[in-house]
Amino acid sequence: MTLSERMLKIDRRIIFLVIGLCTLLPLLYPVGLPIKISPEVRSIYEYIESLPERSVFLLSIDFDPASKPELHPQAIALLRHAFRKNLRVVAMTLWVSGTGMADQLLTQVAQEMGKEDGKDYVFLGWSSGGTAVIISMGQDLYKAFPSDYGGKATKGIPVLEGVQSLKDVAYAISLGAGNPGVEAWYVFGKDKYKFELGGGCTGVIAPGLYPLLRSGQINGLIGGLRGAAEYESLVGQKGRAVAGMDAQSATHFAIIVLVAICNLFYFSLRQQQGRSRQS
Amino acid sequence: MDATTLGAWMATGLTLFIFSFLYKDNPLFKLAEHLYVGVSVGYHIVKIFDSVVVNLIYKPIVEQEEIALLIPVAIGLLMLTRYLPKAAWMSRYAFAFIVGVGSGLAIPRTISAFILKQVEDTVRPLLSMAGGDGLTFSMNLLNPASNLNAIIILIGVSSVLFYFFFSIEHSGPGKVVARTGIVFLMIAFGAAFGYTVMARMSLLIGRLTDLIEFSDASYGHPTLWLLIVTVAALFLLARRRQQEPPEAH
Amino acid sequence: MDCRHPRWAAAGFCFLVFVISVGRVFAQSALTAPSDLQVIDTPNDGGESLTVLWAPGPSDNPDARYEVLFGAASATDPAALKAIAEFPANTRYVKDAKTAWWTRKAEGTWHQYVIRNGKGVEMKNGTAYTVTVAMRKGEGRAVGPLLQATPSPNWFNWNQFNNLILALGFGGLVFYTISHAKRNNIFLRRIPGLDAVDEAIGRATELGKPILYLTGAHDMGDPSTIAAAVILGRVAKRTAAYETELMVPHREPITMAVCQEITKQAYLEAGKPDLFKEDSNFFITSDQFSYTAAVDGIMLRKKPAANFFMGSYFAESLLLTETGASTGAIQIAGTDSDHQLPFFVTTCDYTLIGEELYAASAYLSKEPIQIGTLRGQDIGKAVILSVILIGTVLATVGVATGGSWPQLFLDFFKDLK
Amino acid sequence: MIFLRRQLPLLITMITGLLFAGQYYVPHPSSELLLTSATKWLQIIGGFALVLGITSLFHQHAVKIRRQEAGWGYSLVLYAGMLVTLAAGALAKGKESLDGAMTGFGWVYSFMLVPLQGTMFAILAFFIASAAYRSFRARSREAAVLLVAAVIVMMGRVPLGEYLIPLSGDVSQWILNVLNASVRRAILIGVSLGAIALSFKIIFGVERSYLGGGKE
Repeated sequence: MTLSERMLKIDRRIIFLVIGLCTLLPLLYPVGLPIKISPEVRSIYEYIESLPERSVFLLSIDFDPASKPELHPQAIALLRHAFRKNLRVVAMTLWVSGTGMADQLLTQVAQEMGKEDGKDYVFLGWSSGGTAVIISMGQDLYKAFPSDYGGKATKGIPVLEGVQSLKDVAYAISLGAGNPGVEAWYVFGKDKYKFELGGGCTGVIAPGLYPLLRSGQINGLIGGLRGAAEYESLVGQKGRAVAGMDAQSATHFAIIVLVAICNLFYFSLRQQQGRSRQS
Repeated sequence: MDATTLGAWMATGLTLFIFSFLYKDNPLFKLAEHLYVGVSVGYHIVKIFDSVVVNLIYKPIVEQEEIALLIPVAIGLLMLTRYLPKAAWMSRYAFAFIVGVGSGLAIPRTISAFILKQVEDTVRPLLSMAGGDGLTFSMNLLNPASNLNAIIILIGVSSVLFYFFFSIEHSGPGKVVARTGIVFLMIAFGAAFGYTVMARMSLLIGRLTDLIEFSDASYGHPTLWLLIVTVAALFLLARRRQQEPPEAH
Repeated sequence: MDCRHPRWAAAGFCFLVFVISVGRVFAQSALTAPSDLQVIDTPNDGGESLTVLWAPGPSDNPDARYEVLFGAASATDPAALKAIAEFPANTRYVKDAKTAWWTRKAEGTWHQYVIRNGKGVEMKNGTAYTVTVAMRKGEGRAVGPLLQATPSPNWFNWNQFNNLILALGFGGLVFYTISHAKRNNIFLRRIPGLDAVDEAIGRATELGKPILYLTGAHDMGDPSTIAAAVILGRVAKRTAAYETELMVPHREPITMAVCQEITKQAYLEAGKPDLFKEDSNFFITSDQFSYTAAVDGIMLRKKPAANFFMGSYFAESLLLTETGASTGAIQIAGTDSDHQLPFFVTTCDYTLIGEELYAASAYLSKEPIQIGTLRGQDIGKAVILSVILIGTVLATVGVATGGSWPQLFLDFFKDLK
Repeated sequence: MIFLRRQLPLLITMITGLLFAGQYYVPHPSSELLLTSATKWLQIIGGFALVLGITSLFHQHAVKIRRQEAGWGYSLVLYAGMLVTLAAGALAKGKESLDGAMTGFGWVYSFMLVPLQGTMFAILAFFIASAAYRSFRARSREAAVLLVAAVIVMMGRVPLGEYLIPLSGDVSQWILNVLNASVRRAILIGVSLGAIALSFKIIFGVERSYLGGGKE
């Protein structure tokens, strides 16, 4: 067997190894390749920048562990930004299976930024009713969430001072992996109670949300891991998503190089065979 | 050890066992595979019981007296006649119902979403009126609605559609059109393949970040320990197989 | 119930109101109330909706605005009505709404507003409501006549009339071509993937290895699954004749039951009923990836000589075909899931692309019914192809000449709700 | 008997088929009601169908265990996994969390099902690379076209590609939005004609293999 033949029939485990390393290494040691920022992500960033201190920022974490890879980094980047701007962060979830993860996420970022539960942020947890929760929050936030995730009564929590309903929210973002998600927040929330709304979603459903963006129903959209990476570079704290994009670049190029190599060997093999047929 | 830490160990172990499949089929993968099938079936039964038996059958019939729901229950029971050889034919009523509803629903909805909608989107004027300039032909490739792209889409749709003609021999001018169709098909397949790479890599990145997170000391380094265990097990298994006398072929 | 005012009466009434309102707003230059106002039950819908139509006015420009007023039937004073919508006077034309010419209730240049439940409107079927439209410009306001109408649900959606015609036409065509095929011979071009079916079964027999057949992810109500089940019948007949083992793992119990019946029948027809095994069709789980893991396991352990992937697939496609390729099996796929086609095409030896899946059963059986259907589909495609080409020409002519007559044809091929 | 065994099922198919095809054209609320209740009915019937599936699964593995076939221990693992999940589900009343706290059932979901599913799915990342290596060879003009399109789109999707070849992002967008869209459209039109023809044949009893029988 010639070299070309052997290379064309290469053990695929070698390819697996290449892909595994190309993913793992950038995750452990991110390079931080420059990322082109899209206008839809920038507009969310700029809106949060423009908010005065202590404005109420509502983050609805509407996904479960299955969509964690893409939406978790978005949530972290947004929270970091909000905390740095000293906004009052009100977090919640419409997906019961995402409750534990959302709590962990919020606590982690708050600790890192030195924020205090109850004073700077609150996690309301989950409440039954799906999209009806949004409507009920629009009427009276304390009815929808009588107590926060820790079981403390929401009435009297300092961070919620002066907040009666969704009308008092300066900016809301839903990070949705499906329904209820961004669309529900527009239809049942923003449309009725007139607060500004932004969205974040997985790469798969992003194309479906662009119509909402174009018509101004949401003021910005963070799509997939790419969107998260863009937001991380805007915030200036490169995290998992930027590392993920490095890994993406590395694996894509690994595949392109592999394909180029295999074609190289393929053509040299064809030439050899052509020659041997002539002789 | 609290539930989350235990969970981290479980999740890490199962992740590594499944990944060991990339090396080769081995007992660790078989274990994870059979556990996965068992757990998923169990999960499915619980969910079906909760959503169908409790919420669609028991509650509506007993609490709201929706007697009509007894009909699908009866149809469902008919399906179980398959276990009685003499009465097995009665299960056909259930199949007939399901397939009938499915076919009926499909006809108008398929025409609407996949024929009319697609035809409507393809039929575009090849010239456009731009403000006061009168008729123009827009060449902007990046705008999917431009006239140039309208022509390209028209060629693509027609040639691929032609490729799918079964009762015409693809010869003469037909051959050229069918070949064009194949080229379009191949471009589309290549593009879709390339496009999907990113989504698949995101999944791998997700799994690996979880593993990295679980290598943290707060969980007791499950990733590290379980990785050692997995590799050692695979090594031992490979050794044992080598020591066994080769079977006669 | 349609509560349409006869047009002349409305016009007369409007004129009266017009005179009054002109008098009222005389100081505000000539601000005219909407003329020829009509309020009707929205046609072709499920009720709880009214449609307001009115003629274009002389001051339909962006700085003037129309206001739609709505209230209970008892209201006689515009002040008792609630403004439910406001928009610039040069918007909301009949021609902007996505309707077809055969269901329009007024000229394209007229204004149209559809009142629906929600946003401060609550209507019930069978109750009358009062509606009017006012024109506003600056401080001035000219209110049209108060009209009453009752929303009600309809029994046929005429907007979808074209859909019905196409369905009936195509259905009739298929049955015609079937009966035609019973009497005549129809040419069918070769599909390479299908010649490979026999080859694959033959090879499995030589090697004494089993054949793996998957029917896809959808349930029995889906055409792709039905096509897969039909092809399974043909494949099972061959495996019965060659006495090769057949394995059909399922993820949908009903499909499993149906396929058991089909396989049994195939073995009967092949004259080998004793070889039929009930558990050649077996269920694994409905969950996508545990099913995939289990099927991959089967491929690695039983090493089938041929893998068939027919029906509809999702992300699991590549997990199945790559594992199958690593065991060296011949792989034949057929799917109408366009998003998975790239993976089948690149990893399988033969792929039936889209419609070819449906065509496959025709080739394998050579029955006139199947071949006739295929012929019908071909004619259907030819019709669609010509509609696309003619439509493009007409649409271009329409833009070039500014005429609206091409719409008479084009509207017929719009997806209307 | 022939009527009950053969004709009646076909009649049921025809009536339900025509009814639900017609349902689409009727906007009246009662037609909507018909559709929602049919969906509910199908769900209920599907629930019963699961019994068929589980029996089959139980049977397969029971045979393996009884005959002590190779790997019968794994069948025990499968049973154990199923029973533990069922027990956890019964204890938690089928809910992943009660009053915001994770139940045992939720634990099984988050720490077993999700990682298992995620990992199986992630294996695709490796397979997509090996599939590309094996099949992206310029064997013919068609294969070359496929290969080039794939490489361009791969370049255009990641920061490094856009950085090296700035045009690749726009070109890949164009391929996806224009060329890919036109092909998908044509495939969809063809597929739907086939699906509609099949549906008609089923409704009118021309195609009846789904009942599991040949010609009478």
